[in-house]
Amino acid sequence: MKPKTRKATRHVNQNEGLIFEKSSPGKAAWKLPPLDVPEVDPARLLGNAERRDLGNMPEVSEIEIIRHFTRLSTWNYAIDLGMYPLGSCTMKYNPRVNEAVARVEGIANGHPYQPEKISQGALQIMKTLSECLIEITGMDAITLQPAAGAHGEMTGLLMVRAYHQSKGNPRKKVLIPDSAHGTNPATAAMVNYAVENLKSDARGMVDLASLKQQMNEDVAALMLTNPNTLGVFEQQIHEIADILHAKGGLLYMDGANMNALVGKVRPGDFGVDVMHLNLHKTFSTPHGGGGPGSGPVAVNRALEPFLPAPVVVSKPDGTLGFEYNRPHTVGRVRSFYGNFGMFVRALAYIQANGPDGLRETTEDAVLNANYIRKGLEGIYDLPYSTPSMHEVVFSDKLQAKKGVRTMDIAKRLIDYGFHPYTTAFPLIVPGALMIEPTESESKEEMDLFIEAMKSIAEEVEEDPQTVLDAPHSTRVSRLDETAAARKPVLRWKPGN
Amino acid sequence: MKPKTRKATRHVNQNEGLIFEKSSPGKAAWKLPPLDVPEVDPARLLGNAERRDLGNMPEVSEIEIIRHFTRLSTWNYAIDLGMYPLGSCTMKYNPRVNEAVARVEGIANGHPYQPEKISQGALQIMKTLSECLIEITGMDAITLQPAAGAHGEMTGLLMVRAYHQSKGNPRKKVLIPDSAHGTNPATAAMVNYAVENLKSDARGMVDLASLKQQMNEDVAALMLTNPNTLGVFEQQIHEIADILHAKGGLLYMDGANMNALVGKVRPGDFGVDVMHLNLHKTFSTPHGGGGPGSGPVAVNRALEPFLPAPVVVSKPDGTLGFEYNRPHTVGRVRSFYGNFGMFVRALAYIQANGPDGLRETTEDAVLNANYIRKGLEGIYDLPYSTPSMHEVVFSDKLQAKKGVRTMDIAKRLIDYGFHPYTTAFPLIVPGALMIEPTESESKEEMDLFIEAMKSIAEEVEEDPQTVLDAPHSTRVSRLDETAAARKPVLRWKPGN
Amino acid sequence: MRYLPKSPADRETMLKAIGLRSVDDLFAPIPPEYRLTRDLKIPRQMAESEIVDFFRQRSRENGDGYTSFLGAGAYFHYRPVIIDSLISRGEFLTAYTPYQAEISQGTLQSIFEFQTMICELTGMEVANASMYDGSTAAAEAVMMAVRLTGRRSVMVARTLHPEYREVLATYATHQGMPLSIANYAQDGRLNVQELEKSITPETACVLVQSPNFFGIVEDIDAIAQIAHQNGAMLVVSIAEAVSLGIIEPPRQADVIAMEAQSFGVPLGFGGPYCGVIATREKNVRQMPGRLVGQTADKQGNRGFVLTLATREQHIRREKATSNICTNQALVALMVNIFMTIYGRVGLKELAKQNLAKTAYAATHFARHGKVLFGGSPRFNEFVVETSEDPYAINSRLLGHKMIGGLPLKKFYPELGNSSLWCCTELTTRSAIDTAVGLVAESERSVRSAKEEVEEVTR
Amino acid sequence: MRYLPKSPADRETMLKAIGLRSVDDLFAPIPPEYRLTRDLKIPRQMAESEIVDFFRQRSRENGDGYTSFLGAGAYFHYRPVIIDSLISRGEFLTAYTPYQAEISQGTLQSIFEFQTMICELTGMEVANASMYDGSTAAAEAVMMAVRLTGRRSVMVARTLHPEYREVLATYATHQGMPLSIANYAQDGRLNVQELEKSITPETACVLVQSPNFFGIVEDIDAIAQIAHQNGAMLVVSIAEAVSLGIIEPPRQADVIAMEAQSFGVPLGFGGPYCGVIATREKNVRQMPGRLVGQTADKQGNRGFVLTLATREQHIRREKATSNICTNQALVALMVNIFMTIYGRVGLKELAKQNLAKTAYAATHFARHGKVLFGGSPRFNEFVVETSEDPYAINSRLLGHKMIGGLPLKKFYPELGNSSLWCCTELTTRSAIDTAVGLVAESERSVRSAKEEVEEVTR
Ligand SMILES: Cc1ncc(COP(=O)(O)O)c(C=O)c1O
Ligand SMILES: Cc1ncc(COP(=O)(O)O)c(C=O)c1O
Repeated sequence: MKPKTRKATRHVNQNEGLIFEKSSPGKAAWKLPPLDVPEVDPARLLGNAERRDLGNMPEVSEIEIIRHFTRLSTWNYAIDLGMYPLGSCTMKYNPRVNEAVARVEGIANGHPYQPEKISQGALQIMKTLSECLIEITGMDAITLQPAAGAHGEMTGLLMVRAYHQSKGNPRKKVLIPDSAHGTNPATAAMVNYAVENLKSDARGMVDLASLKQQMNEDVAALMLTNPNTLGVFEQQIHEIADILHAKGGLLYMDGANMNALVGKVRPGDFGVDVMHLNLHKTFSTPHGGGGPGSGPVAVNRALEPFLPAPVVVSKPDGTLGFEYNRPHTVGRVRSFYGNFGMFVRALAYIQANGPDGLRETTEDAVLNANYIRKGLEGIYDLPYSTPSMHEVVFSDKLQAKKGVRTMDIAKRLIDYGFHPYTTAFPLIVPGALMIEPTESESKEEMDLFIEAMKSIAEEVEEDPQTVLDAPHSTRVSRLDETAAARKPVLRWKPGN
Repeated sequence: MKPKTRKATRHVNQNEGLIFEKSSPGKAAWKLPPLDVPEVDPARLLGNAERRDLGNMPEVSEIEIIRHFTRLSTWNYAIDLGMYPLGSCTMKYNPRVNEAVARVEGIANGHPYQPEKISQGALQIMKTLSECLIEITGMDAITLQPAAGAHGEMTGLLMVRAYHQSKGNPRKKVLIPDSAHGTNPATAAMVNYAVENLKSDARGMVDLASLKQQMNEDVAALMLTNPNTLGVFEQQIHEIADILHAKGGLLYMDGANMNALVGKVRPGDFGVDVMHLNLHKTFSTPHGGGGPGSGPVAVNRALEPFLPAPVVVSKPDGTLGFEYNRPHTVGRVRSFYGNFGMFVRALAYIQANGPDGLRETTEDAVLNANYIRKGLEGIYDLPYSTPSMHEVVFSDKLQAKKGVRTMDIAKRLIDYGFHPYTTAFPLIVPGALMIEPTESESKEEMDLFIEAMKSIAEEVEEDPQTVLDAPHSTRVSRLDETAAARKPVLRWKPGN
Repeated sequence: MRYLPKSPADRETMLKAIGLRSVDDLFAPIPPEYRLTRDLKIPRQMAESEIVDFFRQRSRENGDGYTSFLGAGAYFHYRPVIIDSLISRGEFLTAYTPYQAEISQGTLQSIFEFQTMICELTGMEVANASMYDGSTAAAEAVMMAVRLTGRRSVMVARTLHPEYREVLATYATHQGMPLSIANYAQDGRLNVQELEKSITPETACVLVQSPNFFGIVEDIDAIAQIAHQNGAMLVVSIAEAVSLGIIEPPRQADVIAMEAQSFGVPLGFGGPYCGVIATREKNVRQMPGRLVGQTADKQGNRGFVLTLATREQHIRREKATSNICTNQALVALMVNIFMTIYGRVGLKELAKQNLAKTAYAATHFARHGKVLFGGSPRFNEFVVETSEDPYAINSRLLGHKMIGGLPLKKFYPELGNSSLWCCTELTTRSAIDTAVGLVAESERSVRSAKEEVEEVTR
Repeated sequence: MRYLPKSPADRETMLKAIGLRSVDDLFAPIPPEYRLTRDLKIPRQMAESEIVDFFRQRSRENGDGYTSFLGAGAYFHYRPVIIDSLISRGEFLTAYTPYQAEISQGTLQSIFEFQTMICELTGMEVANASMYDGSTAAAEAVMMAVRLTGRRSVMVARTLHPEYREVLATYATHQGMPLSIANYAQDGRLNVQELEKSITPETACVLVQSPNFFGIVEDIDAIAQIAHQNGAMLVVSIAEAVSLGIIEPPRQADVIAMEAQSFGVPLGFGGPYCGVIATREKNVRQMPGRLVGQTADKQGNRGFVLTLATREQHIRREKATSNICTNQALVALMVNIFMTIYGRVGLKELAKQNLAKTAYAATHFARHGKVLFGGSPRFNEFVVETSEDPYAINSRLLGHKMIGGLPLKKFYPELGNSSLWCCTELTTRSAIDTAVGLVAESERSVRSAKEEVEEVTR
């Protein structure tokens, strides 16, 4: 049952209960300075708005908190521990200097409403980052306001809608390839567009014929991920753009896969009208267990008037400021200016790389994906033989014969010391193994990954049950998700 | 073989080779800014003093370094993970605010030779800490220069010697109880004093009779740890002091166990002439895997003239400064002023506690030790029934019958999720289990510890082999120390 | 490049293994005419020391060292040191969304504790794992109410943070959700009569903020009654989380949309922050965002998993309750640690200090300028009306390295020379006294100027 | 107290379990007359925010924001960010000495790597896990030589850091180790003739520093020859570790005692720093301090342990090679990470930049003041002799937020108005130009003053 791997071993690991189970009245991890103004009587000031009881909030000491979260943290996998081959997620190295500069006093403690006169530092950061991202995407203008990719998609589609509106007709639907990420259709719905699926051709690319046939004046835009979620670059991208533009439609690009393009190709150069970026993917800001992210949206001239307000502008006196007076804006999508802290990190990343570093980064990302593809071809089924860019998608077809599915292989990878790849999509590949190594993996780490995947493939032949029961090396294994959803327990209660 | 414990479980853990095994020419984790002065030709400037080759120094990237040390760190036990019951080591919580303030720009980057005029901040910290420690020990003066406890011992004994010298005769020997820590005799030797052992009485205290009998004009001092290494307070401390003083000897107190006294008793009040403190024990500075520490030495008036130079003084103009002109000083024991960074942390700890906090801390430390003593009495042999202060020392007498020694029990504790207690001393207890919980342990953690120790005692009866083969849950187990010492491999070599 | 773990030799070997001659071959799929043949025009590769210097410089240009009286949806509270010590651990910082439960229990359990504490503080039964921020949380909460009631129109209190209103408007426009604004009364609270009159059988929900944008606690009882009597839901937005330590939560609400920034999240010039939605158990399947639930593994060990995923985009696609995917997890962890540090007693004491500082400040401002809505219960913000343009006063305060209250003209033209001041536990008495002094001065000079004019005209 | 994990109830239960009535009973063993019945007279318990404010204030009073030209045993080099990210992990920061190998492999392997890199850089065969600092390392190295040679007297170069000499004197006095000082020659290097004359058959070792206190590289070949011809050992002290990137290490030395502060350790007003001793394999059993060795476990897995412990105090007591117990482990880890970051190529490039900045500065100073020992090879320090008292010049530099070189009078009276200047990769050209300008000014004014006097007397 012990996997044959040089990658991981089992080691003693601390258990830890819920913080509420450690609480006891009178313990405290806080201490306030003496009050330098007169005490007040809340009852007098607040009347019946006064709160008397804080229920089951915990009472614990500082060391218990340190141990609690330190122990919990040791139950997590992380980029800092090893390869994170999640397709589409671009789990790259999160540089520590980004964290350091984000914590510099004036950057960490700036108030969003402090006078522009004393906000030049923050404004400069936003302006410099905007300029870099515009150059990288080859677009004309940008907003940094959206808080994540999906939020950027919404912002982008709102601008598409406003654009068409300005032409007299908002149009009815958005075309989305069947290979798209779930946020694409979900977003279209939020902006009140009907979603029409667009099927892929045998090479995993947009089927031009169906596009031609489905494209008409009701279509506001096509939401295209390029390279798409198969890791395939849409070679007829320009024809696609032409077909759309011919009928007055717009080309929206989901930029989640920009890690395959930065410094090598620019969406603005191949016909994209509007796109979002994920700073937490391509630009190294940490995923932090699910967020925060940042989803800037870059657009061409035609869409610039519709950008959310405010936008950063240079003022006559040479200083920077926010412009709120934007008659055609789609409005605000978030309070203040977006996830500023992520702008700081993304800019630090761009500065650490420079033009040469960014290009090398993209090259290594694509090199890594192709190295893995080569290493696993034949052992796992490759549904689309089209050349891969930054990621490669296999299927569990060969293993399924033994009743082993992609999720089982994924779980078994854990015993080999790796985080699983993405299994949830693309939907056009049944039983997908979606693998994106990013540039951050060394040859050594990838050789271990390939070795592990091969070894699992052998196990599937010799001893499928071991794979079906995996993982075997973790604190907990195969938690019961059905039970969790059937009778949801979403919070601790006393005597739980 | 799986221990019956609620404390720990096994979990997947990353392997990691030596950094040299990851090195490859051309990888780099560094980048220098462009040079703003003319390049130079080292050969021209240095001639044959120029170095051409840096041998096998590694070449790796930043993410590899992050992963390397992060993975390594997961192989360590730490206070942040759980109880560290090492007797005599005072493994208490290391507050994070200490780390934060030690990194404040002007404190982290002050140069030891910068003009006093712009060093008032650092001098203020040293002065305030000195005053606090003088008040806590009840002594008259202090030096912060020694880098650790043993260094403090040396400094203290040098002052003892200088004191006697000033009286015309440096004297020949130092009395040291057989229960003392190894640094005591080692230090005496460094200061060129003969070591004479002093035996303990049935209660584990200094045997007054032998002390009287051994004390004479050749004895420079008695090095006493109080509470001693059995965790026993030397109740006749004053008689001890009197006996010494009567013959012109001095009482040196090893302050390693001050965690039992702070805020409750002051060595200066019970006849101590000179003592050292361990800021990395009593005052919460982190052990950091073996150091750094800090070992201030506090003395009474009679010894003040002999303090190492420089000392911090208030100058006529009200500012602080260093006084170097100390005619009777024993001299410097370290460059600059000592481990300043530890002064910062210790002071922050004292401020966070205040008088009430320090007293409570001492009370909890003693409470914890006695709670464990109560919990394990009868199950493990208690060689000295004298009341315990901050630590308790058992012996493996009962388990030895089954061939299980203290080190075996210690190793088995690891499977139960705990770091072992101290086994190396005191030498007067064969097979010692020296346990110091400190104030930082919750009742919950100590109950788990007691439960684990009881469970191991049962295992010793039912299945001693399991204990003898422990640990079973770690990455590596029972490494071959004899081989390591017989043919020492103290560095990596290519092709190792 | 120093982040790339490859040597030239590694690249060579790998290319050979793949069967390619050069790196360019990797990009063959991209039509040549689009390939970039030049360097990007961005700053050159910088050394780490240069990057640190760059941002230190920006920091100096960014109000570093100023004392601020700004609140208005972003609050300056003390952040205990251990928050950053803990969230900086790579196992939290560099982990992905906890889809793989076996190697994500740390993140999952901490979110479960977060959900629990949010429930305890808000009086709700379920809370999600976070939304982008308070404004988007409010908008999503309203959409939730729309789905739950099957009605489409929304009543929004004018005392809701103006930017939250803007965001809601953006979200609502294209979903055919008519918004109507209910104004505030003399006392600075939502005008209940007006609400009663304008609420209709089409109203899906009433959205109010409490403490509201003026820092005043709304009369939730009255508002809830009106809403519920009309079959509408009550959605309450909370922008200053610390208020929950001393202000009774809106237990009568159906959905609470909150901004938790006050709980240990740096001001950070406006983000990243931490939105949260909390509601009753029965509404959970219409809730947006991730949820962590408790379950057990094969051996019966307690464990936690992401659950009710059928609400989410990666399963439901266009039928999802929201398109949110990446949320604010690490910020939620900051909030979680902050709540754990202060806990049952500390949060109350913390809130009390905010109350005391604010009471002191308001009383002293009232002696010179006019403090509006004085009669209503407030937490840590208050509105001061001055005779002089507040921008003028504020620029004088800047001279003392102080940032005065937020002038309200921009959002509430009718409030003319009023501005919104905020005090927290970090606001010192001496800072308050200085600010009060400068406002007093301004009032005096205006008065004497007036008198002079009167002199002349007499 | 917020660090204490006990509630009043916990304490009650525990006391009961022990069978005591009150906490005081716990202290019964202490004779009542000694028990403290009052509060300690120390600052009251402070909130974390107050502590942070206190030290921020001290920082402002401590040269924060000054550009410095000080070296002299403590060097200001850039510290890559990841050093603190990594050493701040609790598993390193809060771990004890790695006696329990099974749960200390992280610390043990990192020390093994540290020992290896120190050997690579110094050209020695074994290195220990750290000593307190460079000065104590030098003293212990000398004692080692004394034990190894069975001789007792020691020759010390006057170009050794003066404080190192003081420390050695303190250690030596009571061990009957006569020290004799060998002076430097015109070229600022140890006077080899003098050494040759004064070395005796009693000389256990010659102790020199290179680059020496004046920043000059000593003629190690010559010195080694003399030492070895006379059966004495050569102990070399290295205070500026970065010099190892471009200066040939003293491979002819028998023992090297080094201060590794330059490798990523903050100046920290003088400590904690990181001493290290390196030597030849054959001397290892006389080495002080901890050593980590490679071995294998039951299954044959590679692992690391503390080894050769029979040298140490906890086993050997008064017969130990040293009394050292706690060392500088965490600082050694900083050094380790720094060495790993810069590595084979980076360390050389880093050293080169130090060389270039220093060459530039020395050249420009030479145009105005007098740069002593100009002919000898130097690394990043140089001695400038001015006509005016350097303290006067330095106080003028302070006005420009600059800290000038270290006046040498105090340590070398014969050098009068000379001071020791240092440049590292962090010293900017503009800072150098400003400093040079001020020195030039001083020289001019002195000259013109002289001329005036001449005028008059003529
Ligand atoms: C292809 C694609 N599109 C959109 C998204 C959504 O981005 P975010 O999670 O930042 O909202 C993702 C993220 O997983 C993605 O992979
Ligand atoms: C009783 C006692 N004395 C002295 C020492 C030595 O102190 P240090 O390790 O700080 O040199 C110790 C440390 O373990 C000790 O426990």
